[in-house]
Amino acid sequence: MSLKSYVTPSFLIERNKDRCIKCKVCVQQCANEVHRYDEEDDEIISEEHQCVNCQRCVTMCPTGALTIRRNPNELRQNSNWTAEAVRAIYIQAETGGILLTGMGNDRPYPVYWDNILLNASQVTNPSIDPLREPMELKTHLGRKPDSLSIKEGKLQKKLPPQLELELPIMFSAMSFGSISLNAIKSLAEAAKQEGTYFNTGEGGLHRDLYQYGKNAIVQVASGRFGVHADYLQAGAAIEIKIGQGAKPGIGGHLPGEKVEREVSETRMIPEGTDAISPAPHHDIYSIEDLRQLIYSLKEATNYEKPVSVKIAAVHNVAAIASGIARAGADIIAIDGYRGGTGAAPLRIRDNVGIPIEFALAAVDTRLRQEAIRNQVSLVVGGSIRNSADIVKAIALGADAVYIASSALLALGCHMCQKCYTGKCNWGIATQDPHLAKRLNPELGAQRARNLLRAWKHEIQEMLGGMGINAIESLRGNRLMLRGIGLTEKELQILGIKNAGE
Amino acid sequence: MEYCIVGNSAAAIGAVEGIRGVDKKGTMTIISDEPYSVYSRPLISYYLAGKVSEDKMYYRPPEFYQNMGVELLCGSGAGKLAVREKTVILRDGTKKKYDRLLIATGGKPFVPPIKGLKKQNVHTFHKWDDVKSLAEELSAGCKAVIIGAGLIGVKAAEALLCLGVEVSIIELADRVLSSVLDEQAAAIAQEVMEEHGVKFVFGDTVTEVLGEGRVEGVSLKSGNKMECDMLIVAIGVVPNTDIVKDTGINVNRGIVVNERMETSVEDIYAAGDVAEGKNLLWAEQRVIPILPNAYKQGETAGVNMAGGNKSFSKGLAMNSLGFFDFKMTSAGMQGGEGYEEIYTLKAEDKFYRKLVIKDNRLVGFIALKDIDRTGILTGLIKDQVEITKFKEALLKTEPGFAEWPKELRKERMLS
Amino acid sequence: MKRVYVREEYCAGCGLCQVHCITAHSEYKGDIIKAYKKSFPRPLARVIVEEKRPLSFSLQCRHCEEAECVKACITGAMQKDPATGIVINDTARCIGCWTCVLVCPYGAVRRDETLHKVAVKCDMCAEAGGVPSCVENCPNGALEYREER
Amino acid sequence: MQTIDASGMLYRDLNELVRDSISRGVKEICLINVNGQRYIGDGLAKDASTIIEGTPGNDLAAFMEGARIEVHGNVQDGTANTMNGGTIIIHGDARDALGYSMRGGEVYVRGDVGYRVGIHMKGYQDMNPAIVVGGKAGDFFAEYMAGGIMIVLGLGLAPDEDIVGNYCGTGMHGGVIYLRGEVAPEQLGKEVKVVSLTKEDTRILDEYLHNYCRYFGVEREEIDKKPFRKLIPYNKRPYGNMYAGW
Amino acid sequence: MLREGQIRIPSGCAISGIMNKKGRVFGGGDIINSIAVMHDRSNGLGGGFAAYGIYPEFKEEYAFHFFFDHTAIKNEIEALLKKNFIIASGEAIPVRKSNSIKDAPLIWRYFVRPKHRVLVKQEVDEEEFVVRFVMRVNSEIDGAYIFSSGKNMGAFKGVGYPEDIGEFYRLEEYSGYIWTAHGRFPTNTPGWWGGAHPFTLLDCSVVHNGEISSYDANRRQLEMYGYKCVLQTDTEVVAYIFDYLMRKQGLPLDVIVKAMASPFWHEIDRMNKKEKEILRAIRVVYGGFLVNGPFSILIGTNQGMIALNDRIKLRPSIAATKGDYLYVASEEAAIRQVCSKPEHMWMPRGGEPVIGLLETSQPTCVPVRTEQEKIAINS
Repeated sequence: MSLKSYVTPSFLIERNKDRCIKCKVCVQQCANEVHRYDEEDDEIISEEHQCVNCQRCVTMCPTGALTIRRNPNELRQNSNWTAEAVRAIYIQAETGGILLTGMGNDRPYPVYWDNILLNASQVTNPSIDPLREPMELKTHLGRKPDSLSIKEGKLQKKLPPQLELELPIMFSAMSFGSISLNAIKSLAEAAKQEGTYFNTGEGGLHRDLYQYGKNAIVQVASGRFGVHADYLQAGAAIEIKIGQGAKPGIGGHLPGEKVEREVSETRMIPEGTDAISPAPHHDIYSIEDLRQLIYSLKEATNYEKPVSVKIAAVHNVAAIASGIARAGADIIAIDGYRGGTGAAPLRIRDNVGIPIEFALAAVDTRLRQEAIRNQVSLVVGGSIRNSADIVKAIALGADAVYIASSALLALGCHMCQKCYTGKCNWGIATQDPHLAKRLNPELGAQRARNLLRAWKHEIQEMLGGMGINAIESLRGNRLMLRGIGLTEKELQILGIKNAGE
Repeated sequence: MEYCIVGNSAAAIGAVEGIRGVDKKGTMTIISDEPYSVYSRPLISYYLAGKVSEDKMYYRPPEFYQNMGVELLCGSGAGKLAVREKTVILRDGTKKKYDRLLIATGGKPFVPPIKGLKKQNVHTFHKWDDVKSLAEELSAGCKAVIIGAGLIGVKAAEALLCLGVEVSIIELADRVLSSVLDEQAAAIAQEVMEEHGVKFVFGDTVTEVLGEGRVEGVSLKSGNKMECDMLIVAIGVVPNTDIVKDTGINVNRGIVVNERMETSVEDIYAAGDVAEGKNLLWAEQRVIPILPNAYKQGETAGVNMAGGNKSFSKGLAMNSLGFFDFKMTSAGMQGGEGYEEIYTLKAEDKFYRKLVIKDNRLVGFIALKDIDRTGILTGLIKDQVEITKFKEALLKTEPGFAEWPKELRKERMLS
Repeated sequence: MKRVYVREEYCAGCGLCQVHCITAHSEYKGDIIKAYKKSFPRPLARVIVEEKRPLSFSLQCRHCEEAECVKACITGAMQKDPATGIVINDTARCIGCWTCVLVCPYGAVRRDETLHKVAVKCDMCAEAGGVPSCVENCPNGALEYREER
Repeated sequence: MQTIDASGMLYRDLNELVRDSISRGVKEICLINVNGQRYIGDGLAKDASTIIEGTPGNDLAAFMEGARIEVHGNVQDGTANTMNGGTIIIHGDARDALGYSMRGGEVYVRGDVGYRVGIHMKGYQDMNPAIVVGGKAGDFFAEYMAGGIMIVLGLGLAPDEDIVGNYCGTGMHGGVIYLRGEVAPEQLGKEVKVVSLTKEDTRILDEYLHNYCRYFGVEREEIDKKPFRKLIPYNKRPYGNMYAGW
Repeated sequence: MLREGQIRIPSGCAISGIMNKKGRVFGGGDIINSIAVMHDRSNGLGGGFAAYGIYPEFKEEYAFHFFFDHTAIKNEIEALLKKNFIIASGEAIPVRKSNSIKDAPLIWRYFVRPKHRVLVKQEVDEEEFVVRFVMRVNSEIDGAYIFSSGKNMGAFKGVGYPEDIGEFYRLEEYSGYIWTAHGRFPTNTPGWWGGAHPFTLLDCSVVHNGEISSYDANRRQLEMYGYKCVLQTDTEVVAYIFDYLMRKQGLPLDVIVKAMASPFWHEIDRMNKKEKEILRAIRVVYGGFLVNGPFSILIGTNQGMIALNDRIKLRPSIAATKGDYLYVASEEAAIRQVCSKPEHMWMPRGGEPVIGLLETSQPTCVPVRTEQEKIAINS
C-alpha cells in the first residue's frame, strides 16, 4: 500500500539554463539523488523532495547555474499553525516516528552574546598592540591547589595534571561514527599544530589517531564504546560525558548502518549493530556515583590525567557543577542548549536546556561563592560562533571554550541539519566512504587551523584593546562586559552592568 | 664513429633517434632505395584514399636529417655488403664505410608465382610508389581484385572503396584477417566489409591472371572466373634479407638478432621487419612486422650501436585496424587449445571482446567496435600481470583501473 | 619531471577536472559557459574519471619516459618534447589510426572523431604554462602536480 | 604469594600497594580483612592473581584488562565495570550493575546478583565476555545487552522464586542469555525471544559450567537436573524504526 | 550564599541503619563505624544521625534539638517555648571540640510538653501542635532551627563527614535501639547545619540517598495539606509524605510504601483482581505522593525502621539480620564493619521495603503481621 505524502518540498531549485552546461557535477555530487540526467531530453532534472539544501551542488556547480531557495509555496497564513507546525504533524502522521534533526537549536531564542558589549581602553590606561607586543593566550586546564608549598626552592608537591592550551579554544566532542574519520583527522591535526585539543566523543580513538593522543581528550560515555586501558592512556585527559547541550537528559544511538568496519573496530562493537548510548551512565545514578567513576578512572590511569565531566546546561546547573567539582573533577565542560549534535529529537533539541551564557555565569558565580573555583576549570560550548563570543565567555568566567559547529563549518558544513541521515554531502557527518572522501583531511586541517589562527588574532586584538596582555586577566573580568537590551534579571544572572553604567 | 643504416623507415628513424640519444657527434648515413624522406608506410592506403596529403606522409619533419646530422643517400639503395671491409656497396657502386651498420631493409611483398602475373595493372601494396602508380590507373567504377584478406588487403580495399572502385577479395583462408582475428571476430569484420560493398571469395585462390598486357580478369582454383580492371597482390610481406646474402650473417626467416639487435656478425645490427628477434609470447624468435616493433628495435639497435645498453625482447604482435568507422584492435595470441578464453559477443551490435589468458595472465585480446582504453589490455600483456581478480572487468566496453586491486592500481597509476 | 598524480582517497569523482580540462582546451579559455556552449567542436576532456563507488579517481597521460604511444605512432604525430618531457600529439598530422589507443597502458589517449579523427590526450596545459587546469581546479586537493616520489 | 592486611586501609593506599607489588612481579597477592575498599584491580592488565578475603568496595576490577581476582565474600556495586579481560571468581553474591559495559573476561558468581547485571555488555571480535550466576538475578538483567554470554543457574531457588527479575533483556541487541529454568513472558523485555538450544550452545554452556563447578565445588549433576532456556534478541537494531527525519 | 530553604540543593549520600528489634539499647559507636566505611560517598558537607530510645528519662517529653545562630535568638526562643510548653529540662548538647568540625552554631536541647490550655485554645491534638510549632519556628524565625522534635529520640547532625559529626556529638555516650546515619554529598556548600540529614518531624526521621525528580510535584501536593517545605530538600518531602500518609491519613505501612514506590501499571495489570483494585486505587488517589527518581531512604520511628528504594532501584541498599539486629546500608561493607557474620543478608528489590518493627511495639497504624514480616517483608 502506498500512501501519498502530504509533505511538500522545503526547497526550490532554480537552474539557470543559460548557465547550465550539463556537466553533471550536480548529479554526481548529490547523495540525496536530487539531480538526474535525462538522456532522452539531454536535460538535467531536479527532484526537490529530497533536497536538504546542503548547497553542495550550488558550490560545486562550475558555472553558478544553481540557486536553492525556500519553497515559496505557502499554506494559508496562520501565525499559530505555522508551516513548520503543520509539516511536523504530516511527517509524524505518516511515520509515527520521533522527529529527528541535526545540529543545534535553530529557534529564535535570544543569543545573549549579542547583548553583551566589550570594553576598550581610552586614555586612563593604554591599549596594547598585539602585533608588536607580547599577548599571551596560554591556558591551563585542571585542578589548581589552594596553595603551594615551596621549600628550599623546591615545589613540595607536584601540580595536579594540567592540560596546556596555546589558545583557549578546543574542539568539542564529536565521535567517530557521528562524523567521518577524515573530519576527525582534520581537527586532530589542527589541534596538534595549534597546540590545543580535540575530543573523541564516545566514538573511541581510531588507530590512525593514536599519534594524536597528546592532543586528544578521550571520552567515556554511557555506552563505553572503545573504552579500554590503552585508550584511556592514549589521551591527554579523560572526559566523562554526562550530557550534551543539544539533547540534555537523553541517550542516543548510532544506527547500525553507520557502524561500518572502521567504526566497528574503533568502537569495538560488531559491524552493523546499533551503538546504543543509554541516557545515563549505569554506574552513575547519583552525584556520589560520579565521584566513584572519576576516581575509578584516576585509579586506572594512576592519577596522571585530568578528568573532565561534561554536562548539558540545565536549570540547576550551578548546583550540579558544584557537586561535580566536589566529586573530584578537574575540568567541568558545560554545553549550552544551542550546541550542535549529529542527531537529536527535534523537540528535545528545541526545548530542553538553557543558554550557555546564563549557565556559565551562574556556575562561575556559584563556584566562586563556594571558594572552589580554583579546584576546577570551566570549559563552555554550545554555539560559540566567533572570537567575540569567546572573549565574552572568558570574561564571564570560562577558562576555555569548546567549539564544534564552528569547526565543522570550517570544514565545509553548510548547516543543512541532516547529519542524522548519514548522507552528508560534505563528507563530514557520514560514514559512507564515497562521501567521506570528499573531505581531504589535509585541506580540512588547514581550514580548521586558519579558523583557530584567525580567532586567536582577533582575541589578541580585543584583549589588547582592553589593555590586557594575558588571558588570565580577562578570566572572570566581568567589568569588561556591559549588557545591552537586557532585563534587570538577565543582567543580574550574567553578573554584568548595563551599558552606560 | 661512422654509423650506417640501410633502409629509411621506422626502424631506421628509431635507430637515428637511439644513436643521437647517446652519441651526439658520430656521423650517420642512411641508404635508401626510395626517393623520399622517411614516410610512413602504413599511410599509403590513406594517401591513396585521399585522406592524407603528400606533405603529411612524412614520418618526420623535413629538417629531421639535418637536425640529426644524418646524410641521406636516396635512390640507388644498397646492393651488397662487404662485411670484412665494413663497407656497404651501393647499387651505383659507391662504397660506404661504416663502424656500425644497421640493416633496416624491412620487408618485401610476397608475390607467388601465378600464371600471367606480369601484367600492367598488377600491383603490390607496400610502398608509396605502389599506390602512386595504382592511383594513376584508377577510375570510378572500375573493378579491382585483391588477393589476400589480410591487413594489407583490407586497407587496400578500404582505400579503393573510398575511390568508388568495386572491390573483390580472394582469400585462401576461410575468413578475413585470419592472422589477427578469430572466427567470431572475423565474421563481424566480414559483415562490416560486406556492408561497405566488399565481395569475398574464401577458400580459393587465383591460378591465372587473364588478359593481354592488362589485367582483364582472374581465374580461380575453383574454376570460377572474375572480371577485373586491376589486381592487387596483398598476400603478405617477407623480410627483405637480400643484402645479407652470402655475408655469413645468420638468417632464418629474417635476420636473426639478439635482444640488443646484434646480428651474428659484429657491429652489424638489424631491426624492423627484416629482423627476427626475441618476443614476449612465443618461445621461438619471430619477425613481427609492425611499425611500433620496428621503431623500438631500431631505437634499441641505435642505442647499442652508439655504445649504450638497451635490450628489447618484448616484441608483441598487435594491430589497430580501422575499416571506415569500424574499429578493431588486437594483440598477442588468438587463443585456442591450452588457453583460457573469456569473451563478450554482441553480434547485433558488432561488439566483440575476447581475452586470451594463460596462467592467469593476459596473453592476447581482440576488441571490435569499442576499442577505447584497450591499451590497458596491451599493457597487461606486456607486463604479464596476474589478472584473476579483475579479468571480468576487462571485458567492459571501456576497461579501466577501478576494479583492480588497490595496491596494483596505485602502483600502476602513481608510477 | 612533474606529473599529475591522483590521490584516489580524496577524489570526490565530481568531474570538475574534466570540465576545466575541456575549458582549458577550448577556444574560450577561462570561460566555462562559452567553452561548452560556443566552441565547436567542443574539445574532449583529456582527463578520464573512473568511478566505482566509493572509489573514484581521475587519470591523465603519464607522459611516460618510454612512451609507447610515441614509439608506436605511425605518422610521427605523437612526440615527446625532449626538453619538457611532455608527450604531445600533433593533431594536424594525426590520422586517427588508434595505434596509440592500442598501446597506451593507461588508456589515457582518447579518440576525437568530431571532425577528422584525431587522438587527444593530456598536454599538461603546456601551452598555458603553470599548473595544469585539472589540478588547479580540483576542489579537494585530490590531484597533485609534483615530481615522482 | 604476598599477604596484605587491608584492615583500616584507605583504598588509594591499598591499591597503590597492590599495583606496586604486581609491577614488581608478584604473581599472587592475598588481601585480608578487606572491607569496602574501592577500585581494587582497577585497570589492571598484568597476569597476576589477587585473592580477597572480605567485602571489597565498589568498582572492583573496573576497566580491568586481564588479571585474576578471587573474592571470598560478597562484592558490592559496579564490579567488572567496563572490564576488558581477566577472570573474577566470587564465592558469594554480587550487587547491582555487575559487568556494566563489560567487553571481555569472565565473572563467576556463586550466589545471587543484583539489579542491572550485565547491562550493556558487549562482545567484539574474539572478545566474548561472560557472566555466570549461580543463584538468581534482579531486574533489568542484561538490559541493552549487545554481546557476550550471560548464564543464570538458579541454584537454591525457593519453589516460587523467579530466576530473574522483570525486564530481563530489555533493549537487548546482541549476545545470548542462558537461563536454567522457566521465565515468564512478562518478565522479558520485548526485544528478546526464547529459542531452543543447539549443540553449539550445549558445548559453550559446558565450558562455563565446568568452570563454575570447578571454582565452587558444585556437583555437575546438580546443575544438569534442569534444562536451560536460551534468550536472544530479535534483531541487532532494536530502535531502527523509531525516528522520522525532520 | 543561598542555603537550604532558599535554593534547592540536590545531593547524593550514604545511609546506614541499625536496630534491635527487642528494643535493647546499644551505643552509638557501631553506627559511626558503619557510616565511616562509606566515607567516599559523602563529601564532608553533611553528616548526621538519628537515635531512638536515647532519652528514657524524658520519654514523655518532646525532645527539641535546636540550632541557634546566636544567643539573642536562643533567649527569644526560650521565651517562646515557655509560653507554649512546660520545659522539663534544657541544656546545651554536649559536644567534643574537633578540628574537622567548624562553624558550629549553638546547639541546645529542650525536653518539653505542650501546655494543656494552649492545646485547648488551638483545638489541636498534641502532635499537631508540636508539628505546627516546629513549622513556625523553622519557617518564620531567623536564626533558630529545630532539627529534632520527637519523643525519646534525637537527631544529631552538622556540616562535616558523618564520622566526625558522630565524634563531635559524643554519640558513643548515648544508647539507643535504633540508629540511622547519613553521609551527605550535596552539590554545593551551604555550610548550614540545618541542611544535613536526618530530617525529622516528631519521632519520624528520614535519611536519604538520591535525588527525587518528582520533588516539586510532591511538594505542592503536600503544601495543599498545610506542610511547609522550607528546606527544599528531598528528605523533608519524604518525611512529610510519610507523616501525612501515616499520621494524618492513617494508612498502613504497606500501603504507604506502595504509594511512594508504586508498582508499574503493567505489573498491576498482572495482579489478581483484588490486588489490582487496591493498587489502582492507591496510584490514582496518591499519585501526587509517588516518589520518582533515584532514592533509597531509611525512615526511623519509635516503632521501628523502614528502608525503601525507588521502584527501579536506582540506588543501592543491602539489608542483613543477626539475632535481634536488623541492618540496612548503602553498602555491604558498612554492615560488615559492625557485624562481620550476619545470619541473613539480602538485596531488597526496588519498591519493596525492609520493615523492622519493635517486637514490643503496638503500632496504631500498622496492621498486625506475622513474625516473619515484622522483621522484613520480602526479605
